[in-house]
Amino acid sequence: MRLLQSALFGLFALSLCLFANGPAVAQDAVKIGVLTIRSGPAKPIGDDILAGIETATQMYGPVLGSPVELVIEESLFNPQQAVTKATKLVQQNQVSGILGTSTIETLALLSVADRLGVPIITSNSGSAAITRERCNRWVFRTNAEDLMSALSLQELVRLTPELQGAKWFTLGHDYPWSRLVAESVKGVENLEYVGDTFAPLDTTDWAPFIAQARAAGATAVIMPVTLGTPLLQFIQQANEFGLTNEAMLVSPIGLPDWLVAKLGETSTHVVSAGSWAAWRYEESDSTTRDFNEAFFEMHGRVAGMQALQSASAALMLYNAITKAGSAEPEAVVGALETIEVNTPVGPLMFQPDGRQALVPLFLGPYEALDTPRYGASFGQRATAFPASKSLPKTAAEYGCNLG
Amino acid sequence: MTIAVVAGLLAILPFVGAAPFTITLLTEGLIFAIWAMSLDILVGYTGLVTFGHAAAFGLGSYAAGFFAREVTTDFFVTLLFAEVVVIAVAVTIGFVVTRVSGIAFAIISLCIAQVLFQIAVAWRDVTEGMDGLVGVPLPKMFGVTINAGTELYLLTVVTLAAVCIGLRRLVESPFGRTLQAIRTNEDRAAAVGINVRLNKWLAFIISWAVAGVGGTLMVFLKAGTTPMSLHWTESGNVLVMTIFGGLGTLFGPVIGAISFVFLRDEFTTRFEAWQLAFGFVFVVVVLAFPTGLAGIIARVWRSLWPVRS
Amino acid sequence: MASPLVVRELSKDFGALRAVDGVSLEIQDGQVHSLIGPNGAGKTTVFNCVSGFLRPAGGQVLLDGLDVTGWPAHRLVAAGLARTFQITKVFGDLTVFENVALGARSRLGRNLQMWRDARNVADAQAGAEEILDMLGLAEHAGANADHLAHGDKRILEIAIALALRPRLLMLDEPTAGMSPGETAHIGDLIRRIAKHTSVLLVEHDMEMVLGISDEITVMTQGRVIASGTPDAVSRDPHVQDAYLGEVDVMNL
Amino acid sequence: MNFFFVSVLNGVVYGCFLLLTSLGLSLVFGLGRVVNFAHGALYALGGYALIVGMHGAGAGYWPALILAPLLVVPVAILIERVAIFPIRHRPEIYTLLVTFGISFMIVGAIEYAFGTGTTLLPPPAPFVTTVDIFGNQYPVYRLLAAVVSLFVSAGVFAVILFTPVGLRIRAVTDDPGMAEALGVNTKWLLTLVFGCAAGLAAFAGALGAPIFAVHPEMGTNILLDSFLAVILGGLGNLAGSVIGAFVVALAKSIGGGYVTDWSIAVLFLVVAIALIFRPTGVFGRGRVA
Repeated sequence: MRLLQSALFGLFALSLCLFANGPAVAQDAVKIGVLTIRSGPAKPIGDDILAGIETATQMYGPVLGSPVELVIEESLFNPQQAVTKATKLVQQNQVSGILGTSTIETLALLSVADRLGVPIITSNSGSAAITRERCNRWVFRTNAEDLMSALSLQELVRLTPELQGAKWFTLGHDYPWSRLVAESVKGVENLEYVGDTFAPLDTTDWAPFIAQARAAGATAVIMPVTLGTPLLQFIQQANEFGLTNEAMLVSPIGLPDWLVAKLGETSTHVVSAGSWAAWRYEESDSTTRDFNEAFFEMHGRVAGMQALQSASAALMLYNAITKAGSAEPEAVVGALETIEVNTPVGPLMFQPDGRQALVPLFLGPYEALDTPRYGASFGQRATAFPASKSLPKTAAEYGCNLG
Repeated sequence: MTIAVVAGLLAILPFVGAAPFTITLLTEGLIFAIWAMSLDILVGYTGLVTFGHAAAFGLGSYAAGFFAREVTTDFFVTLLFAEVVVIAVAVTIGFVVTRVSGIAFAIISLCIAQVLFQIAVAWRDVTEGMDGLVGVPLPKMFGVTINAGTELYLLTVVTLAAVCIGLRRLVESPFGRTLQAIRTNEDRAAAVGINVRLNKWLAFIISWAVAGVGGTLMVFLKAGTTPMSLHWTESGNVLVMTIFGGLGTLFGPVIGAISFVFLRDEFTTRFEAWQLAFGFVFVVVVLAFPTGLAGIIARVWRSLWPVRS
Repeated sequence: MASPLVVRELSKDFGALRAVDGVSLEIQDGQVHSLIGPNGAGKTTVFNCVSGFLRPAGGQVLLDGLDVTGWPAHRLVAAGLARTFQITKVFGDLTVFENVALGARSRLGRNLQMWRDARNVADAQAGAEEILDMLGLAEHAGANADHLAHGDKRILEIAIALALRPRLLMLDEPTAGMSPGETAHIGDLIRRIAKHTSVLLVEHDMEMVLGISDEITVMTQGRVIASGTPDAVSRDPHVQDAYLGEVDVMNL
Repeated sequence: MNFFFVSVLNGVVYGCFLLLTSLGLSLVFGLGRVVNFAHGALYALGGYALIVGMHGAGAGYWPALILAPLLVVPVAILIERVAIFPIRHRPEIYTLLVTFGISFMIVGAIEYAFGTGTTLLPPPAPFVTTVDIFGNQYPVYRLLAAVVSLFVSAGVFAVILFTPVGLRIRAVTDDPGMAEALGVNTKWLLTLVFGCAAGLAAFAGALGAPIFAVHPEMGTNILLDSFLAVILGGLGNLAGSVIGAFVVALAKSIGGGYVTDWSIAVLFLVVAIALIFRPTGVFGRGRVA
């Protein structure tokens, strides 16, 4: 038994050595925290977020004459862990800002933002509350929120003849977000709504829910399903059951490009409203093209929606630090309120007296490309939907009072 | 006495140069310690292995968080409210689940925790669904706000010490021995006149009530909670902490919880495949050290001072 | 004064099998009453029905004149019935002393107390010491029950039951796995116990049963076939046919 | 009425599939009192073994499907020998704890070796289509997978009922002490059965890959469903597990069709209530405590 114990201990020590890779710390660097998903089924999203920030960091170069050091932390896609890790970034690593969080992490951080006292810029959070009734002076957002996406849905219907006169059905996960999407679809004028269903969060077999959409005679199925494995499973099974032949699949937000690549041909059954970014925007904006090329050079794949968005958030932060002339948090927040920056998703600035970036949205179907580009064979044909249309009111009118 | 000394030592840590983040992690560890001790009452002393103990902790968090946000942030009133809710639920659930033991108990408790999880997802008016209960303010004591950091840490240390003293008395009382008798053999316990079901029920309620205290502190530390706190994987985590520390020792789970928090923090920062390392450590402990860290410490202690054993 | 135990027409089924079929017996005050029979005769089932570990399908159990049919085990203990198990079931993690003290506290109704130290329940401590002295286990009082020798564990079983100060003590094969010397010791012990407490004994060792019993009930296939003094029972032709003959065969 | 029919059909198909994992879980418990929490992870390993076979070795789907369990069985045997055999004298709840840790290790190892991404596999060529059943389009591959599962499960039953090994398994399940006294080598029998049960799980993982996709945590759901099925049927009771599997699958499918977001909660509640009244399982004789 003693032998077994020492052997197991030895193995354990060995495994520690194998996996350990402590980060080298540069003393005079500007430190930026990246708090995102590093394990589990949603990791590809975290990978894109991280890759986008890395690319933007390299493209921007030194900030205030110092190199930028990214301190990467795992959020475990768990709100409570995210709070601990954000605290670690601030207290132990003394970062000047935090990037990379998604909705549930951002919501959790909102509660402790005043305790943390550094700017947090999220580029992957849908929940409207983050920059509306729950807005906080430390928390900024560069991607469009859910209600903005909902407005873009009307535009998508207007642009897509097949969607006019369709019978709409909402098939989603049991999230508040999904119910909001359902409500906003119902709110579109002259639209026939035939029903909805909300599946438990750990659904892997979508057959019962697909059967419901079918029984309702749906010809347009809007799918507020978690991006990642669940959405892949759902689309695959919808295709398996032949639902894709009867109905158009409408995504209320854009699909990440790694997901499109996995779907391959099946992705052409999907049309998306409210994409936060689209790499094919490069056809009308050279900033996007420059970024795409740099991204491809660094990571060898196409820059997905999360990568473009997180890069934009990083660029906003670096420009604000430069403008403030210091990484002191109060000064950076002040600078963020006023800057305007050309980013891979277009020119960005934050809503006056608010924390939501005035950001365009992208609409359109996924299609096969004539010639593969950046390793991608499928991509969204993107039409830009301007920020002015999606966020027509002021921050105060949306319930955000920073006081 | 030992408890007072240890608590005193813990309490001076922030004033002798411990890093702020060490204090943050330690706060989390000590809150988990309360939770793990409450599980030890159930698993270590009564022999009821549960895969649903997150329900008690998460329910405490939700009740306290909701009350603090909507009614008052006074720590004592909030704690009282949370305890009333947790105990009421524990009385009801406990009455039913303590009819069984062994694997049936483990699975039923898991099922019930999953039902609570679903309620947290679906009862959106109170829980805000999957987005979670956010924006819970800091607690007040006698009208003074307890700030995050050192103050919240000290509150946790004091609470932990109180829970330790209470549970220590409990396990050394006739009732505590009764529970141990039930753990060893339910039939034999019944044959010495112990009402097995009643005692299991009481143990269940006490365990939940203590876990509710931990949940209350946690919702203040994290300023909110989400349905994930009720998920069965969290129940697995607390089981890991308790067994890792050493079942049936009370001080073992405290060590287990603190090491769990620090190890998890290190592992998740350092390794992308942290689950591999984590699972490995757990398997090694269960296989080679059934008495947990507490057992290892006791063994080392005895080998250093052989006379004292 | 009513008999410590009266069993009337007790029956119990396991699925289609009728394990106990209309068994009646009565124990007199201060007697050792043995229940014997070949394997599968239903002795242990009777034992479990009487002590509250099985719910009888029919019949009646009276303890001191009180109808306790179907009561759970812990209530029967409070009513004055204590039992041991065929397979040793002591509380192995607790000390020998604590095993007995549990019983003593249970008799005093102190087992639900949560706020005082178990060692401060003085009556129980004294009671436990007395019983350990009486049964010769005092020298092992501080040891974990798991560390006792098999014979001592069997005696500890009896000690725990005695700590409950029962009106009726039910012993399920107390000499299982013991040497002849130890068996004799247990026999003496039972006689001593019978001075204050009636004993119902299930036992295989015929020599001991015939030596110490005041009355014997013989069962085969779920039924009582004979009942009476050891002399009367051992002369009963039914018993010789059905049971003693078999023992002889087995002894070959 | 058509909708109800499809819901039932979905349930039956999933129930057949669930048999593969439930039977193994039940067998291992019945034989060695091992509560195998790593069963889901072994299922996931089967999915990855299929990918290794197809993408690594360039095999077609069907050969890779046969290969997958063969790759996983040695891993399972190793696990049994190293981690489960040494704790057989301890209370059965320890097997649950150890396998819980092992399941973490397997999922971590998969993430380390293959990454966390999801792999979609189309069904093999002639089956990537739907068939008309009373006016409902239904995927052919699902029906095929259900039939294959049924055949394999019937095979398992045949082995248990009609072969010498099966006789020994039944003997040990009924009374381990007696079987050992009669000379059955229970140690290696458990190793063998543990390996085969893992093989069944791996086969299920590979067979289900074209439906449910392959990713490191794919086993979590199937583990819970199988557990519920086995518990409902009575741990260790094979026939009960069959009924349990179909009850769970139908409850999920019909519940998903009618009470949607509450379906899982209802399922858990039903299992909890059933267990409270019949702690040894609802269907027939089983053992829990």
